[in-house]
Amino acid sequence: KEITLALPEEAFELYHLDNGPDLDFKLTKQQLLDMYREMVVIRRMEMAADALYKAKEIRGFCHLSTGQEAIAVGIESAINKEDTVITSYRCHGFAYMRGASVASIIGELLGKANGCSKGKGGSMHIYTPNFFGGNGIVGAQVPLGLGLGFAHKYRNEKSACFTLYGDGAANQGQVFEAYNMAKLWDVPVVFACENNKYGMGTAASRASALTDYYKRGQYIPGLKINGMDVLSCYMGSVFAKNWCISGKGPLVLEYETYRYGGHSMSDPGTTYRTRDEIKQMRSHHDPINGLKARLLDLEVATEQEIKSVDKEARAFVESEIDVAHKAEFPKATPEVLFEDVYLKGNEIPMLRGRIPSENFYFK
Amino acid sequence: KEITLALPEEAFELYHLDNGPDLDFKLTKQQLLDMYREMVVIRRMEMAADALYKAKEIRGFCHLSTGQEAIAVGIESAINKEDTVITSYRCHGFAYMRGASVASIIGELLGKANGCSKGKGGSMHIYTPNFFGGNGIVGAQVPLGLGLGFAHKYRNEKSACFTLYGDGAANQGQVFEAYNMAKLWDVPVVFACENNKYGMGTAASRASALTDYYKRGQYIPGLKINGMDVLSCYMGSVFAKNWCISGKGPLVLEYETYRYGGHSMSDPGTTYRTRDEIKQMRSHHDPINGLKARLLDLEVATEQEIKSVDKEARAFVESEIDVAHKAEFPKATPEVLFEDVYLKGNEIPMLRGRIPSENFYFK
Amino acid sequence: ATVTVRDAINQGLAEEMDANDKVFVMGEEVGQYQGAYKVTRGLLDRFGPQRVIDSPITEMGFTGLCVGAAMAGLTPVCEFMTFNFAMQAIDQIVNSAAKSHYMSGGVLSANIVFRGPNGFASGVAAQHSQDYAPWYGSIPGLKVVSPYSAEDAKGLIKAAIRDPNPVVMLENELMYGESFAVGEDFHSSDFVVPIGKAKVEIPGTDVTLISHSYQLRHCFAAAKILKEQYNISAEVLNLRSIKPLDVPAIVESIKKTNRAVVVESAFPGFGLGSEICAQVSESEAWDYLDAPISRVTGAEVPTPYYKELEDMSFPNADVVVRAARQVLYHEDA
Amino acid sequence: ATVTVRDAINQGLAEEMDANDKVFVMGEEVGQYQGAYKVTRGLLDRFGPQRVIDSPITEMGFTGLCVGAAMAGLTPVCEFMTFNFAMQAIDQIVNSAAKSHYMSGGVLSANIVFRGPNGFASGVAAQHSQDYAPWYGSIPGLKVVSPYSAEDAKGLIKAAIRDPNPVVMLENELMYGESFAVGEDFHSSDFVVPIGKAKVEIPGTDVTLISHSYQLRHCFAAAKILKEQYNISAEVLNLRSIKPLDVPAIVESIKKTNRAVVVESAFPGFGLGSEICAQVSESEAWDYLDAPISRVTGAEVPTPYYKELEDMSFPNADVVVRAARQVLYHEDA
Ligand SMILES: Cc1ncc(C[n+]2csc(CCOP(=O)(O)OP(=O)(O)O)c2C)c(N)n1
Ligand SMILES: Cc1ncc(C[n+]2csc(CCOP(=O)(O)OP(=O)(O)O)c2C)c(N)n1
Ligand SMILES: [Mg+2]
Ligand SMILES: [Mg+2]
Repeated sequence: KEITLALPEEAFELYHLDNGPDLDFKLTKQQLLDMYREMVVIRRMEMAADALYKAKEIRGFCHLSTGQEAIAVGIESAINKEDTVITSYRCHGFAYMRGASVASIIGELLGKANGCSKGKGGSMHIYTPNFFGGNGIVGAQVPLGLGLGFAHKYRNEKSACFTLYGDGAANQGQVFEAYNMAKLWDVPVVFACENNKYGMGTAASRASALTDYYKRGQYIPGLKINGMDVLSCYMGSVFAKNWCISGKGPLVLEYETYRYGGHSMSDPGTTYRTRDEIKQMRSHHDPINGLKARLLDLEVATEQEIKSVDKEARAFVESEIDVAHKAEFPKATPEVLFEDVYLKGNEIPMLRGRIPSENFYFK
Repeated sequence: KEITLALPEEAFELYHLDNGPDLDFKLTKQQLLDMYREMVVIRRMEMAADALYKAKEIRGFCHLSTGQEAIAVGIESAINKEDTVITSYRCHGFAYMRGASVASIIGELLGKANGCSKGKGGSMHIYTPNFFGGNGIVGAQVPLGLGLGFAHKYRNEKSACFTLYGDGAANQGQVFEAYNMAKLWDVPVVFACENNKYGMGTAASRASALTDYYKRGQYIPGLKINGMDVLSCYMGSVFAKNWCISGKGPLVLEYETYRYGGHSMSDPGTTYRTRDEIKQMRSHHDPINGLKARLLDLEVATEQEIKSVDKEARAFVESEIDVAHKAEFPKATPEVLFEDVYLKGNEIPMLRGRIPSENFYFK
Repeated sequence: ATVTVRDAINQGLAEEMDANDKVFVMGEEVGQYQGAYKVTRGLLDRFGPQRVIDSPITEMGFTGLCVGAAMAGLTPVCEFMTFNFAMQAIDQIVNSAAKSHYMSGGVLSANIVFRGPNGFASGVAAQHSQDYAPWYGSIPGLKVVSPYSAEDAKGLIKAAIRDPNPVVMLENELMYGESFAVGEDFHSSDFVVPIGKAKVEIPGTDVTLISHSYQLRHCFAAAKILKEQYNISAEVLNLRSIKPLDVPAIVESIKKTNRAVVVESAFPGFGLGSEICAQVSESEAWDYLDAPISRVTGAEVPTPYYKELEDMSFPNADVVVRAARQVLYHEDA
Repeated sequence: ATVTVRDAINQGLAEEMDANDKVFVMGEEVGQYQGAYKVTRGLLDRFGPQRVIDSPITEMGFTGLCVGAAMAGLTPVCEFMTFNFAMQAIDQIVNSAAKSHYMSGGVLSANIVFRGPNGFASGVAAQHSQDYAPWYGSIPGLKVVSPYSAEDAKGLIKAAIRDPNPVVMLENELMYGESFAVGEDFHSSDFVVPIGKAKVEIPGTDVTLISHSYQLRHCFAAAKILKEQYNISAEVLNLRSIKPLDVPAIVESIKKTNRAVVVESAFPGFGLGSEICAQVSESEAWDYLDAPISRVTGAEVPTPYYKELEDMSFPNADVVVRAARQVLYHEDA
């Protein structure tokens, strides 16, 4: 049985578009509960990462998407497995939605052999079929995403690439190079800016002369989406995908969102914004609470049902983390160290170690 | 005595500007004749370079600005020596207008010691005070120009930097990075696109999703200027300089122009456009003929006077080329080869030659 | 019959495009203009604008596009008008293409070729003549080839396209027009030169001249002079690949000749000569060396424009001869 | 009292900004955020937003801006959050900054410093841990320094700012928090460490350990082990500058010890070890070598994330000890 839903006008703002996404649509109860659950899973997973980082089980950089869960969930609900997605280092939620298990994501963070990248990539470099990471160089994923879209077109696939980047990344020149080529050649790529208001410690307005990120394609139509509402994210993403696969070329999206935590685990996240600002967002705009309230409001689900989803999700994440914890670390052998520099069977004869006695030869 | 001049409405197109340049203005006869002469000098100089290249006296790449003379002349007439200018490899005309002698420009092309760069730079690398080249990497001069403008502002100078780039270069990502910073910090930089319709063999519309280059600053106002009319170039440039020094930040200009010759001397320039197109531009839009016609029309000068300017300019260029021809080549010694890698007195102790016996030591 | 290097690459590209419709060519002026140096001549006509794509002048962007397309399973040939311009895109080559297979634990891969002219060209001055062999050669995850002859050129471009790893092919503008005799098998669509194998171009016994691409010409000329004027028998080794370096071939040659000169057009520091010097000192050939390995390099200057200064900045036969005689301890060299 | 490397750089920057109002600092998060690694802490408050400028994340653009401002006579200190990100801007560093003085026959110059952390850092994986010393070290027109201690850091940043040439300063994140005892003169605003001079940190007689920046720690630890466990006296040479390399200091040391180990965190190929190997073979020290120079380098892999694999990818004291014992021909090393 389908539930009739309605989004407010303010869910979207249009740029060079005659019509935006439908405001009225239907979803089943199961679909809605799934969205809810996935957001909770992501939140729980990120919270676990936070704790594991603090326990020094995760090394290096670790960027969490707490607060931004609606975007990954909204997009994935709108696309299918043939579509492609690429993002920056803030990638755990997307990796999960694309099909990576929580165990394999947390495993990667812990450096385990069961990790998505066998422990070689860490938090910033997570991949799964048709999810191309997890990229550490700000902005570099945007032309890569254009290339993924190019491949869809080259193969005449009815698919699109969702290419995510931040408000900070939006100033990188290669983003504009990608816009230009996408428009010139009508590449089915959705340029999807997650505007979480800050690039590290820099507020959007201190880094961008124009903070309407959905307009920055200039000659590419754009759509601003309430990124704190998963249904808006869903309908906006449906619109974007349809736009692309109908041959209209690229579209620029801005998901307006907020990052609850610091930029990465080493940033307390409180020196460049007020605690009050964070509190406001958490209490009034949280995507999980927001969907919950709507479900209750529409009487789609009871408080009890939702609680049990919460509980199940929590238990699920915990058991996945348990799997990750129990997984083996990679073997610290030359065979493992030197594996994957080149493709199997196409290696170069020798890779040098730190000293010649550590040189590794492929047979 | 000042002559009253009027430009047609079509001389300019505005983008996000309330008012454009004045259409009515005055110049003295001398100023007009000077503009005329300078365009003729540049044309003659470029023609000489063409001949010298064909005579194999010029090596490597050589990019001529024949057809585009009005831009260099119009800009220089509008600014003063404290302002700064930077452009790409198509730089001879600008270098001349900024104060480099024809002898030193042609000298550089011939690889002579009297050349602007002592024969070390060649056609693409020509500099003179407050003219910063002459840059061989497409687009790289744009952030450099932003930096020149930044320095004006840093020093509280009432000056601006004119940063020139082509329609092809306009797609480079670093141009957009420069736009953004210029606008964020109100840098007095004029982003001046010379749209000569082609980037090498690629028509503008095959490379740019939006060929209104004056609009590509998006959030920066823009002005399109008839680049084949020196008076439009002059008034447009006056407007741009005033805009910047009045603290309004950057401006994007598009000088619509045409390159008569090939991209460089190795390009016949006829495979990607019709001969008819070139002929049309030459016969109906030539900037030199255009000004001449106007001078005659307004009875500012007689056919005879103009002929004598032509003659003088021609003789001048010839005598300058003579100077260049007679100039010495650099001494092919290690002292000269290794000079200018580092600043005098701040060298590193030794620069390596091709083999150790050629190593050069600074005392 | 002879074949130019230009036509050899062109033929290699066309054959691989014929054989595999995942292969496409992208770069500035590769299509309508037929290539800035005409290497891609005729490909647009033959394979159409879907597969031969003129890009805007946006090196970082179109390189990233090609890498992304490769990750999606296509096989891009990404042309740089020269490798000088690839410096704007080097992050995409190194961080996105070369490192991704490893960072992803083998999940991602990029079957892509980056190609274009590299190093010295005549009269083009400092921004247009850098030799990037050492930079790319240092990156794990990349393979780097550098053809000299028409056979090298065709065989290596085909090998590069077929290799599932990212491969950088460093060509040289001055070689495009050079003609070479080719063997019977050259015109076969299976003609491939294996990546990582050097070729003894001239066998010799007294000194090994090691080089790649354009600089080999000086080695050939030097070998002739050495033979004719000094009765020195020089072995000329064409590296063909920069990464991997064919160290076994270098070692073998040095064990025979006991002396070596490395000739390159890159800046002297951190170059091919340095690397070979170090590799040999770690090999069994070390004990066979009768003199330290000699490096003939570009001079330590941004390339000057004026011909005679430019001449002083790059290797030539005379300098190679001097270097060879120096490692043979000729007093007057 | 001791001073951290972070504070030493900070102090050097502040002093030069005090002394010369042409000096400004630009980079990502250098102002309000006080620097990603807090190196520029307090500078915004002290010198204001005109001179301490937070840039957008546009490496190519802000680097070009800084180079242009330098050409106009200002003295920018251009901070990269790490040198990995400078790869996006390397064209501006090499083609615009390093080559312009030469290309212009001395007309243009750029008194500019490019600085930031370089090389290995913990757990940051392949895109965030490359060591660029060899690349920058190969470019004529650039000077390249790489501090180890607080004295190095303060003295070299000041020297770099005062040097009218473009200078690259390669720092290391793991060193920022390290404290060092400093001399009396350290706090003088005239405290400068000359570019191009290496420093013998520990004198020794049996083997020279040559390194820079963070990797020197392994040399110190190795020297201790070598002394205590093997009675080997190691001399430790802190290069301080990568370009120019202080070859005379290397030669002098080798003439004494007859053996050398170069320790670096870069990929093995075309690295510092290779370059020193070649330079020494061209010097009088060649005849003093009792063993080939040993290279201790990063392993030939994009940096893996997992700690134990990462550990296998970079030098440590044990590996340096092994290398030192190998050049001393200890059979069991
Ligand atoms: C080219 C480059 N420059 C700088 C960095 C360092 N850095 C990592 S994330 C980041 C901020 C990016 O902000 P934004 O794009 O808004 O994404 P968010 O972190 O908010 O998701 C910076 C400066 C980098 N990784 N790559
Ligand atoms: C980064 C870079 N890419 C490519 C080139 C080769 N190239 C030189 S000029 C040019 C065309 C530039 O066209 P445009 O900007 O329109 O300037 P125009 O030549 O028309 O004045 C190209 C592709 C280069 N020099 N630098
Ligand atoms: Mg952000
Ligand atoms: Mg043009």
